Amino acid sequence: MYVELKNINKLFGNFKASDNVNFEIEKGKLIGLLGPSGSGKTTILRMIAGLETPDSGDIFVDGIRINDTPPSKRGIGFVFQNYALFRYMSVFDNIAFGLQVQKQNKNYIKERVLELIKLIGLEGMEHRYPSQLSGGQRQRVAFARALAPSPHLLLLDEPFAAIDAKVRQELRSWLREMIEKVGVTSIFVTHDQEEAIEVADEIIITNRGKVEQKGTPIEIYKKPATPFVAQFIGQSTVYENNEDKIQLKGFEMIKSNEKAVIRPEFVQITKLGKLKHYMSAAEEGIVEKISFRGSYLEVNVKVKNIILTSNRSLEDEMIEVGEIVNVQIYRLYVFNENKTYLLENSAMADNNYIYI
Amino acid sequence: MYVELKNINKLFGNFKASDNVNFEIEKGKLIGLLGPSGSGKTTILRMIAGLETPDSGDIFVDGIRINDTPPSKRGIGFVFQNYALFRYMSVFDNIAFGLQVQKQNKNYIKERVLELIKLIGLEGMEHRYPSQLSGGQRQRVAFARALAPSPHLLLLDEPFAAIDAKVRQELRSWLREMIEKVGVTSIFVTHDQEEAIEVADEIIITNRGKVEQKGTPIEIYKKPATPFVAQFIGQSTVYENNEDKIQLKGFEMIKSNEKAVIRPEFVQITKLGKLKHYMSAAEEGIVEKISFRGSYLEVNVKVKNIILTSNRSLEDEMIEVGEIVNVQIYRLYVFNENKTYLLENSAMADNNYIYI
Amino acid sequence: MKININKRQKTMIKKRVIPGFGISIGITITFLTLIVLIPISSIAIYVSGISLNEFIEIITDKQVVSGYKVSFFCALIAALINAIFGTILAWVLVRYEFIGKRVLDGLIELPFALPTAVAGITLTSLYSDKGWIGSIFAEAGIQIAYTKIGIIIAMIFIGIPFVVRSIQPVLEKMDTQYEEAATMLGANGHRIFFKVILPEIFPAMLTGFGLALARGIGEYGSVVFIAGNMPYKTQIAPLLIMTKLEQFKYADATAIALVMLVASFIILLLINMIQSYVNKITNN
Amino acid sequence: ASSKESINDSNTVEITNVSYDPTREFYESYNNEFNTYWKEKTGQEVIVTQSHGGSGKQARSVVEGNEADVVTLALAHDITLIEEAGLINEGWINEFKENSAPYTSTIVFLVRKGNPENIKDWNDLVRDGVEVITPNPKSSGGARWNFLSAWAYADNLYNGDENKIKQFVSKLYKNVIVLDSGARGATTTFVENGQGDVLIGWENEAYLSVKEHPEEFEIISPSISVLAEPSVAVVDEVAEKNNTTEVANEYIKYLYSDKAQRLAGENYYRPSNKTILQEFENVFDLNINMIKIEDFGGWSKANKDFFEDEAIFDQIYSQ
Amino acid sequence: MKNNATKNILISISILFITIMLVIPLIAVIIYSLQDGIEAYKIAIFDKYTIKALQLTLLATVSAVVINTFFGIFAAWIITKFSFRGKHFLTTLIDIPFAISPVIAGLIYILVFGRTGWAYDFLQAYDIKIVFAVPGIILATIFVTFPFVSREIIPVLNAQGKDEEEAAALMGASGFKIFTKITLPHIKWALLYGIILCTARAMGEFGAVSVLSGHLRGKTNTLPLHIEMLYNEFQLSSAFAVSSILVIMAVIILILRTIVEYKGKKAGE
Ligand SMILES: Nc1ncnc2c1ncn2[C@@H]1O[C@H](COP(=O)(O)OP(=O)(O)OP(=O)(O)O)[C@@H](O)[C@H]1O
Ligand SMILES: Nc1ncnc2c1ncn2[C@@H]1O[C@H](COP(=O)(O)OP(=O)(O)OP(=O)(O)O)[C@@H](O)[C@H]1O
Ligand SMILES: [Mg+2]
Ligand SMILES: [Mg+2]
Repeated sequence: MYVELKNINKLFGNFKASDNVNFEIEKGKLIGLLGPSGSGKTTILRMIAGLETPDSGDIFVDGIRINDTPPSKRGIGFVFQNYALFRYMSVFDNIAFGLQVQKQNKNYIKERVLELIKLIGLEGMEHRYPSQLSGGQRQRVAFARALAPSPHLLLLDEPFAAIDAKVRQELRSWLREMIEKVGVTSIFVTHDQEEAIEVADEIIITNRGKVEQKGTPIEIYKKPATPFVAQFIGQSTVYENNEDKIQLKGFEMIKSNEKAVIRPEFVQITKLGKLKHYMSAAEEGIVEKISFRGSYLEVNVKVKNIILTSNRSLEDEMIEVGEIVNVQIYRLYVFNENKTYLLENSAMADNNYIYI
Repeated sequence: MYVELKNINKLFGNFKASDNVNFEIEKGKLIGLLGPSGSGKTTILRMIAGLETPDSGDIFVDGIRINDTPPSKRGIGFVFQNYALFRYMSVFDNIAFGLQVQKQNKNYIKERVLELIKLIGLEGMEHRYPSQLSGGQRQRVAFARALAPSPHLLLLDEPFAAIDAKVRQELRSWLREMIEKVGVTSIFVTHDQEEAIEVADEIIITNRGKVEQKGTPIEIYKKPATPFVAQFIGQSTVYENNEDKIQLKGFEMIKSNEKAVIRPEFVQITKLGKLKHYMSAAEEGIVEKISFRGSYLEVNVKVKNIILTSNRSLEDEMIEVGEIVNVQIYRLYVFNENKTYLLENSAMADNNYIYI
Repeated sequence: MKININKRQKTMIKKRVIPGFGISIGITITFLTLIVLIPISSIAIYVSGISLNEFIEIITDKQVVSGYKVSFFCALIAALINAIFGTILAWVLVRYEFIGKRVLDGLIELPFALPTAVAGITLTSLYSDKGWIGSIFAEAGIQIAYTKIGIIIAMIFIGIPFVVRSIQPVLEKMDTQYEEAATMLGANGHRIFFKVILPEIFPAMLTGFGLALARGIGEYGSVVFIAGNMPYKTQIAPLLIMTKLEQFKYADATAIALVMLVASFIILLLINMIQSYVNKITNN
Repeated sequence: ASSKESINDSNTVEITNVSYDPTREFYESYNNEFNTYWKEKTGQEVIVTQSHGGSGKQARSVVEGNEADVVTLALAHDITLIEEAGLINEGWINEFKENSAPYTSTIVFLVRKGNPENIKDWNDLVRDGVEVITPNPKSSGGARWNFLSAWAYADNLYNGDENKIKQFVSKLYKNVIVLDSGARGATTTFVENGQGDVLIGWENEAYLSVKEHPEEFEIISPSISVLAEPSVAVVDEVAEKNNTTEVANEYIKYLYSDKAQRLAGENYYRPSNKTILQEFENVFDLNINMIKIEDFGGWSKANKDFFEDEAIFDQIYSQ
Repeated sequence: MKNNATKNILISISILFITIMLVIPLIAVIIYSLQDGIEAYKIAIFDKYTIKALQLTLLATVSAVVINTFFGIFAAWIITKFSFRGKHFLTTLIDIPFAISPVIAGLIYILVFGRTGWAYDFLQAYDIKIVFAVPGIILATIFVTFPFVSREIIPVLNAQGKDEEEAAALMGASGFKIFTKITLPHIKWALLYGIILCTARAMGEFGAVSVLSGHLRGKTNTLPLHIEMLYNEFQLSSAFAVSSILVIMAVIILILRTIVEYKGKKAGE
């Protein structure tokens, strides 16, 4: 393992910002640290960089314990949330700074900086100052600056937080490509699940200073390990099976102290009577609302007093608000305080329990 | 028409921030002003509010020309981008401010404010200061404050810009519901097309100080009136039909000075050979990249050197990178400098030209 | 235990990422100690030489108390006037464009540069009932020089830069959106100022007010000429210190000085406390 | 101190004369005189560094470490304070002639031209409506003389009835409209800022004002005034340390020379040499009845009786 | 329209206030200084002792500015770039000289270094003179202008945050390099402004210096003290003539300040 955190704890006053954090990262991977605000993501990143000191626990990079290595000797690149570009230096000088500190040969510095400027696509802008760049361009410079001294590990704290929605989209793919090209092991922090899912090879989900789950985006999406993850990831309807027991067809075995999470893609809406298979498993529902969501429609449908959400392609046959439709629920996540499992619709298949 | 702007022009120095702006808004509608940064959205809003004065042109609200009415007398509510909540007043005092200005009866003020606090779901927080609220809560307070004096018209400048991705989603639906409940005519500014599409009844698209198009989200999405709108709305592949003429099956009539915009939902990917209809219209393509996008997959497929993007449900049969697939393109937008039209695949239907 | 502390210190030092902590704190504390702390502590040393009873007797002497009263009262009025005019000045300098604005702006620090004695002599000659300005007021039966009004004038003179320069940057940075928001809610200029702008600049006003007040209380050079120095009427506390020194009563002088020092300190401290309270409201 | 290195250089010698405020012109001329004299006598150049300020303040600075070789101050009391600090040997007052006071001065009234209030003597100052300017005796050494002169006048008038004397003085100070902290401030208040009808002040300062504004002011000599003896002394400890005892002594001794005495007269100080004083007969009013500090039991007693905290002067104001 | 009325009223109030409080005294100084004619003015200004006093004032000012700048930079660095216990206390301590009467400021040095002070014997032993000599004047001047530079740069550094410094430190830059390359450009104008204020205040300092100068003419008399002496010697117009030197210097400095501020604002954009 390239980066290893072992039993890391960190208190700020009485507040546990990191609570027995453990994880490992493979070389060359791009890792997303995802979690709600205040969950300790930045703290983890800053401890790896050496900007904070853990109260206990060990941090290994490439097999070497680096707890006592001063931050400037760790060979780690750091991209700050607000870039922290040197305002009074040109793009060139910003990127060259780390190399100049290393007292590199002048020609080499020039070559390397121009190469990086080319890489980030800012040729011809090397004499501009950060204030003369757009948000996205600044982000790129910050990235190049961190890469210049060829770090073994690149840490990025909310790299896209300060950027416009439209540009953010572009930058995500750009960053992903860049990191692949350079091949540097990277960890980036975000509180935007969409971002983490799109960009990262693997996601580490943090909550209240703890690591909740680590896995590829699809793993995390399809097999949430904890109730927190099940709710945090994906856009879901949470359905509580309480006193006024509402039984959904095929899910009669959900116990009364359990909650269920139903994702939009678990729900299929069909025009009434047009269903071909598993008619027995289908509920009837009434369409409450149809919202246009750019390239698809989001349909809210009420089934036995539960409002379910499903997505519908623009190419599918039109339905209208108030229409009665067939609703099939393929599966759902069930959880109580400490475990989560996926439950398949028993009316649609036979083997229905899959423990994760 | 409730709000009317007629031939509005506004210069900042030499810069045309508003260039002959004309539009009308029906009573009770929620309008989104959408456009790239610097396109003059805020300027329009501020002129309606009276915070800027147009160089020429007239603004009517409810049939009355308000150009010369001072802002404080226009009866317009304004929600600022950064909320501009009064930092030294509690939530209660912030919301009560506009009523106190009107010298309303104390009991009435109290009643009205508490009613609004309830409406925005912040019961029990009336004594907090803005700094003790989260971004989303501040947004709600700003909203309630603007609503308190019962304005005829509500203007919101990028109401969600400063809010976390996750919270933003929630707030969008919340705002939409609130405005529906209160029934106040509203205009909000955004540069995020997704936001405009989701929230607004009608969208006005601005570019370089001009109004490009006005219409419902679906109208704008389905029938872009100008090349700018076609490119700005939706996530599209732009395909330029230049010298090395690449002819897509069924779109041979595109002229060489025209560009084509292909939306992901115009593209259907099917496992090779599994296609049932219109086999003749299908191209073959090679899957370049599959990205997980939360509840669906985004597939990039290369057809005759053009990279097309299509979305694929998680429930569909899996495909892999490198796989050769059938690609059907239902339709596309064609545009040159001054007109846009939708072109249906001629191999799939007979009537193929639809001029808008 | 000892080892523990050492270890802790070690990690504390290591924790600092930005270099230069050691040398900076060293230099700061050395200079502070040499230039400020040691000399100031000598006051305490001197005062400790007298008994508590004597100390109380000195500082509650009728003349001394009246000196405090005159100094505090006049400084308070002057600081209040400065707070008002300083705010107007800062407002005008930040928000309006007019001819001569730069000159006006440039003049604000003049009282810093003019030796206090020169200022005192000049002000006295201007405001005495034979002076350019004083004669105008004299006709209305108002005497300025040699009265408390004169003292206040001198204190306004020396205090004005503190207020203007505290408020100006805050106003410059203040987002005009607050005003616009209030306008949109129908508020008039008056209400906007008192309800919205004033709270925003209040901490800065307070800082300027406090500094002007502290400076006014301690001011000697420019005030002593224009004050009539009549015991119980226009005799300021710093003059009493000088008088005591004249009589070689160091202990008395330092005792009076100590009270003034503590008073100034309390003013600064109060202001700091109010400010940190205000900061709590605004910065969570 | 390094600045005194020149002592070893036998060609120049440097001394510091800490004096009080309005003696600058006198000592400027005198230092030239003395330099010529000393050069003739020893071949050495004397450089005199002058310091001027309020007399009491100057005395204090010497006590606090201001290294004066000689002090030439307004009151004997100020020098006594230096003596008490151990810098000047006891008995300094008899070291030189005339109580170590080479020139004297007295207290007079300065009134506006034509004497509109018709002020002739002390009893005119207690009249209602007469506005008096005098400095505060607590902060100004000279102002103590003003107080004591008035006291002496009343003492004479009421034959020592202390209550009546007090009332008289009290009345006088009620007429004081500005109580400046120093003599110079009072003069400015009266002369430049036009306050008051009469200024009680030093004779030499009054002459300076009249010299500057001959059209505006007149000097009135009261019937009773004081014989102020500005005193001079060698600061023994400092002089010894600086090796300047000889020149310092000579510096003071030479103040009694005819030349120096005349110089004093020209600067409106009364020469202590009676013969030379007569030469200035048309300048100074020689008929004033002058009382001396000894009449009040010396400075220590006078200070204690009148100017200490809670003493008579404070009582006047706390009534 | 109503707005314009308010604007005009406020501008008028400001101009009136400044005129009465600042401009007229300034003009008065100049007029008084010339009332004996230009010749007398020249004589007063080119007097040997005036020039010496000017030299001493400049020496004290330059020393105070150098020391306070040096101190101010380190103090601002420590206060804005690090968190440590007692930071607030330290900040208040630095501000103390603002709140102390100049008379007391002078007195405290007498109490330490004077003949009756506790450090006197030590100083005598090494033959060091502090009070009633040039070092004391310099010390007092430093004291009264102590917080000027740090107070100007601390807010700027606070607003700037420490991200840039952290970024540079992560790359291994030395403290000196971080300061000169990254911090200094940020505080350049504020620093200059602080220096100018400090200069103005140091030049005009009277109270504290007066207490421990001893008024030795040509040795420990600064310009303000020289003015006082001239005044006390009934040389009113000379006193004002010499004051006018300070006034002119102040005006030059204030013009510089305005230029600096203007440039600073431009650079900040
Ligand atoms: N220097 C500090 N002193 C005290 N508390 C701190 C400090 N730094 C962080 N914390 C606290 O530790 C917790 C975790 O902070 P951290 O910055 O790691 O969260 P985060 O996950 O990065 O949040 P965000 O998404 O808001 O950036 C927060 O509650 C924060 O208030
Ligand atoms: N007060 C002003 N002075 C000069 N130019 C201005 C002013 N206000 C706006 N502009 C310019 O007018 C143009 C339109 O500005 P406006 O704020 O309306 O754009 P916007 O569409 O709201 O952009 P954004 O999405 O960035 O908020 C911009 O180019 C802007 O620079
Ligand atoms: Mg963070
Ligand atoms: Mg805008």
